[in-house]
Amino acid sequence: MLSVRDLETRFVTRRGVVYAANGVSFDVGDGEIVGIVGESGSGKSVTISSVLGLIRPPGAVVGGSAMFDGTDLLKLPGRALRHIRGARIGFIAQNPFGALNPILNIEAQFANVTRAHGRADRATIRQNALEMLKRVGIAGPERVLDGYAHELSGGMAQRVVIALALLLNPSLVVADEPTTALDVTVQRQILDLIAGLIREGRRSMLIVTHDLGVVAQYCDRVVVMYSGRVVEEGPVATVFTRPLHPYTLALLRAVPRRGEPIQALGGRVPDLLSKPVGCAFRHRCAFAKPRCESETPEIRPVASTNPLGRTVACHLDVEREVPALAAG
Amino acid sequence: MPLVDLRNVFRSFRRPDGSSVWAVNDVSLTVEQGQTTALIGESGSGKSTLGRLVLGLLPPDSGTVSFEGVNIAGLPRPEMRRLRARLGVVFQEPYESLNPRLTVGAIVEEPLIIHRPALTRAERRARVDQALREVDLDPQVADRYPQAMSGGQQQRVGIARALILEPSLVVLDEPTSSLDLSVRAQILELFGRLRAKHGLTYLFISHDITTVEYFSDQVIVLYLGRVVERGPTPEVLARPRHPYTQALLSARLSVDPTVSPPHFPMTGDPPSPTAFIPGCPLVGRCPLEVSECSKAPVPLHAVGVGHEVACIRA
Amino acid sequence: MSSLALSRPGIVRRNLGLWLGLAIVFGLLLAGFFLPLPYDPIKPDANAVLEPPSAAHWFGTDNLGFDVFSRVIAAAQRDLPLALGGALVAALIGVPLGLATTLKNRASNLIMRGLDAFQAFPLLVLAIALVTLTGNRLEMVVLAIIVIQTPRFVRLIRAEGLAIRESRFIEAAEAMGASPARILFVHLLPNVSGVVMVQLSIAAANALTVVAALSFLGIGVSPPTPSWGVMIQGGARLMTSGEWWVSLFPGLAVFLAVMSLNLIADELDIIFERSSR
Amino acid sequence: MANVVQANSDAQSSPAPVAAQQRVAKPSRSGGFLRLVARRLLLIPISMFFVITFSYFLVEMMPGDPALAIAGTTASEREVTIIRQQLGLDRPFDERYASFIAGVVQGDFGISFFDGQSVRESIFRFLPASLELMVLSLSLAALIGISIGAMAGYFRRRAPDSIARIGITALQAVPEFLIGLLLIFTVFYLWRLAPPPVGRLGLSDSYPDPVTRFLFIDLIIAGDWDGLVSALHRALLPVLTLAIGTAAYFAKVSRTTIGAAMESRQVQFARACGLSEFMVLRYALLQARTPILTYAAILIGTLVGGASIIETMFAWQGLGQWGLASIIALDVPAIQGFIIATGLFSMLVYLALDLLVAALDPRVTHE
Repeated sequence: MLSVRDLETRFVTRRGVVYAANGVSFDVGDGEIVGIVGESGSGKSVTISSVLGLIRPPGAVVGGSAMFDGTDLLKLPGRALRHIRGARIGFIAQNPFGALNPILNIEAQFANVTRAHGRADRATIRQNALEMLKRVGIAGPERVLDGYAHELSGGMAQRVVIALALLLNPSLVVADEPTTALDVTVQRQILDLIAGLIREGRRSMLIVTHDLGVVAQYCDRVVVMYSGRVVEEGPVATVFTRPLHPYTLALLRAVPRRGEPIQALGGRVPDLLSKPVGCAFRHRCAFAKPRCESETPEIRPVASTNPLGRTVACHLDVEREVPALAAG
Repeated sequence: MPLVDLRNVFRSFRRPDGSSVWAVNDVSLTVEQGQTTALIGESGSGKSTLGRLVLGLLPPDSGTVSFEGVNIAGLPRPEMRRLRARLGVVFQEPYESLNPRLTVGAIVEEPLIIHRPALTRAERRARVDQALREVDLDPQVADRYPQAMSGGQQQRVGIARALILEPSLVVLDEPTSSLDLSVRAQILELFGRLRAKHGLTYLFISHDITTVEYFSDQVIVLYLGRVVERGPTPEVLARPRHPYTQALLSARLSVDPTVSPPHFPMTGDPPSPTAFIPGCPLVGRCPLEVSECSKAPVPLHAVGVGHEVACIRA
Repeated sequence: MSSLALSRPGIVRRNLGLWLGLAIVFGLLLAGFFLPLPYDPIKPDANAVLEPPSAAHWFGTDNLGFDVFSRVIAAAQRDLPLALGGALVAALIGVPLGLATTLKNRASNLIMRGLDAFQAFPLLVLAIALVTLTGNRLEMVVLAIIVIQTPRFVRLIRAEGLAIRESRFIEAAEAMGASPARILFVHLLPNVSGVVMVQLSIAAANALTVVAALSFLGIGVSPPTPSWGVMIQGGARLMTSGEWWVSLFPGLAVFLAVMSLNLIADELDIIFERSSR
Repeated sequence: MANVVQANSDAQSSPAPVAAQQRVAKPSRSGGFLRLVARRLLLIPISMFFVITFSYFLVEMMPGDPALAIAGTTASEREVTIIRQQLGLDRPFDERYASFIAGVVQGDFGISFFDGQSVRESIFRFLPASLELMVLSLSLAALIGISIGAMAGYFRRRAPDSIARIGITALQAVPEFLIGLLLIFTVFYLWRLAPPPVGRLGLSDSYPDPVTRFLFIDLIIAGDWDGLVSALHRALLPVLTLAIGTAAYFAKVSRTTIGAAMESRQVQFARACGLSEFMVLRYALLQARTPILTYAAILIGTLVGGASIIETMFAWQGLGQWGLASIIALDVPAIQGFIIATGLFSMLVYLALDLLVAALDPRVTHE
């Protein structure tokens, strides 16, 4: 469905060049939900913005490819890419109140999205919008359609955003932290809704999140990012039970559990103002070797788990040198 | 005597359009010396307002707020200012709570300048160095400005400032929610270590049940400005009696993919805080709702040792 | 980074615009006071009337035989201090007043209502009326600038101050028991210093155009004292007959000075923005 | 104005407080709007009181004997006495002030010392010309300025933006009267594309009957097409002068606001939905609309009366020219009338702006 290879994105700022994505590669298969997980500054949001062609100056995608249904999104001219965005790739934004236009009523926003991808008369647009709003669980769709974003609660507004993303029946949905801005009890409802709609429509989804729980419970595969690189990738069921990269391990161990001493990961994320040489995680890694200083680890398949398609970017013999999750 | 004792506290805010928001609605609670009491709730639950009431940064509309046995609600300003030496606070946004025009040293030193005027400059400097070391910062950072530091380091500066006078109560207002997971663990670990070392009393405000479970002795669950359930943390989280507490617990997603997500019982969003709710605030979202629920507020009643819940079905 | 960190190496290269602007403004000011002039700026030469620019008269001469170059330089002596001084006094009045209005009380409401009404006037015309009615004196030009600029400082500082008052570090200071004076001087004032400096250069630029406009109308100046506005006025009618240099060169001087002050403001804005993020 | 600025800074604040507002049930839209209208209307008398008092004290501030200063050195004793009486200097202060306010409230601004005309009459006579100049130059300025600003904002941090930024800064540094002189030199003297800067009609043209007192409209009513062409030709330079100067301000504010809007999440989401770049720019313009309108209102408020130097330079015969002449002649009743009239006018413009913003923005139904 989507195959990203060696993606490189940079930003030119007053402080220097920020190397935000440095050779990011991953795949999203048919009917698969893939989570990109990482802390702030890991390049996860930059990665999806790059794939969708949303990077604007002073940022630029300087290398790599993103094949979607046989076309490279990164090489597509603006007009052609625009017809894919919104129609064949839906986008769910993080904060619905940031995303929805506060001045246009909801119906006008449905109309604009529909008309951006073809002709349609008002009645059809309204009909489709009403149907979509019902499918995302909005009880009074007429009232919502005639109203404005600020009249909605957070959960309702996010449902509207989801309806807009799915309006034209996209085969791939990209979601950027879709529940971070919502209340805890609303988050679960929205996640259940999104996952249900994806599964039932046999769509694929790429979801960016910093919440390991979201990945564990809703994703099939996970891409773990650190410092603008993918450090580990594979099925959630195995990656989260037997992490092979020291960073993935440390992240999972940093989740507080009652009755157990917390195992904090020391140090901080490096800034991306210089092109990283060597493994970016080495300063915080308990198992770093001299080789990690100078050589950037390539992402490679892990031999014994190969049928499961697990890859990791680490110089260690990860299966033997990286301890299991439960062991201290 | 509890360190903090709130009795029937009300606090509302007037919105510019004339409507009122009942941020805190008839709340009574205590914080015991040496314990960590957690206030948990979603946005609009009144948990941050409660924190400010306890700190004396906001006066209550009615009710009493006692700290060390003194009602601080009506305290004259100079006395209140003196009392503040025994109250520390750490805010959610580490960067915003540090003055960008002061060095780290000046920030941590400020409580000493205000409350320990007898100290010499060198003595203050020594205390600042020690406070920075306690939070695992190199004393050399005293010359730096907060904006040159990472979020985790900034939060450490905030903690050093809150603890330098060795306060009897520290209010932690979502101190880790704007931090990354790996940094969050470091800060939680630091709070735990400082608590053990100095026997601190924390009032811990959070919306994250995982952190609360890990970190607190007592938990108070708030919904729309009211206490819906409270008790010892292990007891409340193991046997939640209020549907809202149950919803909060099942909204928590395990990082273990082999544990399937629990059934989530609730629907809808929290209602508008300006709406007048005669009965249980959960009406409309609750799976156990019966017609009596919407008639009158449900008082807290005991369901176990120290475990109280405000639900007629519990 | 401290307030400006001016001593750091590379600061000149990084903030080229700032240094260029400062150099031009102070260059003009110093030239006005100390540059030896080729001709006496207040003594006309009846034998050299309306001469176009040449090696003898770089900027030409006007219809009375004054050397335009000498007068353009000499005018800096009067116009620049007026504008800079006026802006500075406006800041000295406006900043405390603005900070005072961040206290939510009756007096601050009254101040703001008064300023609202004030805002309703065409302020330039008001300045003209003020100077004319009070007897056309030079001090009154400064007063007019203060009248125009002070409300802008009050508004700006009020807006900034209110925003900062809402910020967490003020709440943190209150929570640790800081006195109101301490909050004002340690926490509030240093955080508005950036916008004050930016506004100061904007106000100076603005004041300079006001000074020019007033003297263009012959208000507040007594001939033959050189002033850019008077000189532009002197050449205004000559524009229709093609003697462009009489107005153009003093006009360029105003342009250069105002542009430099705006440049300083722009650069300061960027510097302060960056140092507080 | 405080309301306007406040409202617009609220609209641009971070998403968090906005999100907090969303949960609140919205009061009925028309109700909120009517309340806003009522409140703003109530403010006008209060602000006008300040304006009137100010205009009074401005004259009161005159040093020495105002009557002597106004009459000039050549005046006879009798003339000075008349002026003194007219100013009411022979009466106690509170009585003077009270009768001044009473007069103004009844619309009586007195008689000009200079031409003996009713000040109110003069205001109504000269205002239309100023309004015509303002409408023409402001429309042109908005067109040029917003186009440049939108282009710069759209290409933020790229070459067109840098060029626009330098151009705007440079243009803002040129005093308006200098722009006028440079235009006179180039367009009139060098290229002979404009008539000389003297008046609104040529010597051979005749003025139409003052039906509306708006020259262009009266010329159309009179069917004097040659006169209209001549008048438009003569309007070219003053309109261009004001438009160029004002366009820089429009460009500056639209560049900043549209530039910021282009980087907003809203625009990012619009792009992610596949909306065309034209549509995306429209979304950004919608977001930037309020600050631009606010700026336009401020400019309208200052241009009527504030364009006095340009009006004088081109002998436009507008309110500004009349006001400036009155000031220089120390014509006290005229100055007071002028200040009150321009003050009232700006207040009405700001009121109209507040209501327009409220009507256009579904969020500003209550403060």
